[in-house]
Amino acid sequence: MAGAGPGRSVDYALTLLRRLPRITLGNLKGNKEQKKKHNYSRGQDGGSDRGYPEQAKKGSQPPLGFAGGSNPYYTRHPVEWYYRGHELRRQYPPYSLFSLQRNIDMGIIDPAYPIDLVQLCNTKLYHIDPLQRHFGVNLTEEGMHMFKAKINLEVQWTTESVIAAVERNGGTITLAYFDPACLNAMHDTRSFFARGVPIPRRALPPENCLELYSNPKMRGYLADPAAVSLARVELAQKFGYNLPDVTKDPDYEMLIKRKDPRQCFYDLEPGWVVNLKDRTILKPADEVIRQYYRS
Amino acid sequence: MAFAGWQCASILARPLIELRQPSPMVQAVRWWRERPVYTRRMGFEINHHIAGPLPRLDAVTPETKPIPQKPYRPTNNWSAKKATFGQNDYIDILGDGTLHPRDMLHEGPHWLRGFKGNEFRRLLRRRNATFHYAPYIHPTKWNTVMKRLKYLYEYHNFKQNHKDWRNME
Amino acid sequence: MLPLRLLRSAPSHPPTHSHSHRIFQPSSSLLLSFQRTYLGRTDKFKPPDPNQTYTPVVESADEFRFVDRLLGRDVVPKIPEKSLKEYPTPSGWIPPAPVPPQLPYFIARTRFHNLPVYLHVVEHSTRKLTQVAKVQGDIWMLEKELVHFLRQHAFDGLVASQVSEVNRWIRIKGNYVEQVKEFLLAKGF
Amino acid sequence: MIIRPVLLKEPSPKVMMHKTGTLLRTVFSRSWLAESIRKPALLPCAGTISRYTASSSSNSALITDRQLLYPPKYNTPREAWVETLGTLEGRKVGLIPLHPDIFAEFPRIDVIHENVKWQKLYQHVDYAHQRTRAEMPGGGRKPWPQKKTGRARHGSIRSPLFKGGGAAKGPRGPKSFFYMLDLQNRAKGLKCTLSAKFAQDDLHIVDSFESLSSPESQFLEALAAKRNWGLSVLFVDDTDFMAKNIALACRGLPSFTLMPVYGLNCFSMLKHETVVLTTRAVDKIEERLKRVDNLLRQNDPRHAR
Repeated sequence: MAGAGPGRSVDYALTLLRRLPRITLGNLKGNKEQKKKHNYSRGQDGGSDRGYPEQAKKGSQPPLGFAGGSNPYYTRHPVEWYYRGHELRRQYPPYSLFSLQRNIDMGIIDPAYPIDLVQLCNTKLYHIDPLQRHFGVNLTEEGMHMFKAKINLEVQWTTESVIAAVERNGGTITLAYFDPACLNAMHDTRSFFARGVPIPRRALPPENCLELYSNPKMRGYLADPAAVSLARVELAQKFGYNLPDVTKDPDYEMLIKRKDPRQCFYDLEPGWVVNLKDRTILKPADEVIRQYYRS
Repeated sequence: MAFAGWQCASILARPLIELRQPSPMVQAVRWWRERPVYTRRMGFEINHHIAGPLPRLDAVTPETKPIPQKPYRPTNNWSAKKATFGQNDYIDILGDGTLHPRDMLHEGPHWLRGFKGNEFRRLLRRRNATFHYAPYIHPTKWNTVMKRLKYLYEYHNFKQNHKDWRNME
Repeated sequence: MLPLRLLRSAPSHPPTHSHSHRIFQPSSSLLLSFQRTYLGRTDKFKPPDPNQTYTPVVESADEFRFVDRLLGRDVVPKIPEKSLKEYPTPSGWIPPAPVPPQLPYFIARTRFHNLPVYLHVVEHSTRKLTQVAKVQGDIWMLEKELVHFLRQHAFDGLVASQVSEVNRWIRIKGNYVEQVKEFLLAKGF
Repeated sequence: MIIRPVLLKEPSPKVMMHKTGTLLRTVFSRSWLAESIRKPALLPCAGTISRYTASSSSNSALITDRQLLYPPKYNTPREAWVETLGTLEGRKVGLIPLHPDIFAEFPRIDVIHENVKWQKLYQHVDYAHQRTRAEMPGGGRKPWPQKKTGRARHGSIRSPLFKGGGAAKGPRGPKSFFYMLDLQNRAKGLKCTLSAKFAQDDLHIVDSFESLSSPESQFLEALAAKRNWGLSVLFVDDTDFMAKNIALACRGLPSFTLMPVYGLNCFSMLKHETVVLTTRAVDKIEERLKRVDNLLRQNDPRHAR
């Protein structure tokens, strides 16, 4: 491999370096930096603007965003409130079924366990920021025709077609609400556990989305399970696929696993404190504290 | 045929033999005859010293005291600080992943660590970081900071050449 | 058993945890906070009586295995055996040949196991460039073969290419991402 | 002006940069083609359990093979002798493969320069400070009347025109020069520096520092002189608990520095003429640098600012 042949530029350069003086702090040199195109003229009153393009004239251009005239900009055009109150509304950054399937194919997401927002954020290819009023994931329909994974999925926003694409393969899906305190814990679990604070108790959804999260058609987590079973059959008939029987599935236990409405992590209860250093969990024994975290 | 103008000329792909040609760095030595020395400025005598540095005086008297100079002290380039300069700058890559060079900054006041900005931004950061104690323990300095902030705010925002675009529609 | 620092509080609102000492509350008066901090009134800030504030906890190591599953990983994991055997996978991924092809050049996959073929759209989308990165070995031979292959897809059979031997990439004028991927997959990369 | 002929026995070669800064060119007066690098052939990789295999045929264990954590698919690993610090001359106790992505990276001098520049700047603070006219005491009074004095008109004795006046556009410290070079560039800087050092024979690998037989500084100095290690040596081990002998020997030698792997950096490698790694340090460096290549998220938003 040593020695320089055609196309072996790395070997060539290293061979070359072997015969060159030692690289030290003294003879180290970087790339030539690009020169400034215009040297501003000097002299009285800053010289003249002659020889400069119009844009480069000093001080003769208004600042960026300047709108002249006596009529203020905000009264000049009629208002159309398409996005009124957007800063107060809940945001759901999208994630596609294609990305989900690709990450399952690549082993980044393990379909053998329930998939929720924690697992999506742990891929580090999907981010939410609770401080920007992100309330979870919006699972979109892109790639639903090739979606083949059988999973137990929990998302915060989705459409009927996505639900059909997941259930067609024998999987289950839930629409669940998480309040910002829980999302703060879920989107970056490592730094949350490192803080040593108790796992928060999940709040119930606010009024304006209570209906959605108790809707069996949208697989809301507060809906009646019997109604959800019925809705699954209805959706299969509507989209025209055979609904696999989950009860006969070997992964039945995994597929029907759900969180408590007050729980934000699978298998961990609110109120527990994770001790990352000693690899233990501290559970409150005080009755008052337990009463508070009880579902 | 590929578009020839796009292809980089590869210096590295050339055969080695090309590099054996005579080096442009070696100065070709040219010889020429020295010009004859003509006598110039006939009759003019130079009265001042032209032959290099001034001659040293033999004895040091109070009148001829030499200019005081600091004793030459060479810097120690291998002091413990200089020998290990740059240590731990790559600790986020080579360490166990818990530390970052950003967390290990120790130089400068605390409001400047991990921050770079112009004077206005530096002062803003200083104000926001020290407002709860600086007015009480450094009142004069605090006043200077606030005064400078006000001046810079006006300088950046209102010192414009309005006359060309004031009436722009 | 470790004492968990929990404060007693009414169950109607969440109890405050995790600090045994009193914290300075943000004060509306700057002067007051200054006096608290600097005028030597530290004797009033004694730690509260632990018997009053610490609550008992039960420590257990069994459930920590659930935490491990939540912590995630830093490095890209290995490809599952299933994806290597049954391909193309549902998402259309094809693995490289198990044995690298015997060619004077080689294209390494990216860390997410994709082919390093990219489309650069520059100058207000008036120029499109296809870039093949991570080329090892004889980059000039690859460029020659690639240009020869792409000529059938090019208008007039003209393919303009650019090679950076140091940065190990080849750029081709025009959008040939799919064709280049097809070429590389056929070679076994 | 007379140009005197200067006869150099061997013209000193110079590093020249191409316009792009990435291509290296050299200028030599004599052919160096004949002296090609002679590297021993790679020994066949037997099925190994530990990362190192010692052949048991000879009485002294010879390190012959080393398992790479991320075996390269196309490039052949580079090879390096493993030395020992027992005697002045030393002897070769093994031959190990090194990962080509780390020890045979293209030696981008500009990337190394970027890294060194960053190291010098990112924690530099300039304290230079001059007061403006507003911050000087006094100067509120008009020094003399506007007219009829025959003197130039002035409004303040602290004007920048005055001796003892405030400074106009002086340095306004403390000023920070902090910035972060991105992770990939810094990892690449380490790789390029290691590759350049290895290519120039300034990187040596020893079995361990415990093999140093004497705590005397003179012994270590003589050892470095005997092996042409130069005047300054950087010893790198995987831990920060160094062997007793080498710690004592380096204590009296200011230019012989001990460093753990997590302290390794481009600046120190270039400041010292020679870098000496233990085999464990090589393992750790390779593991950490390949880890950066395979990180799920290379640009961590927590560290980007």
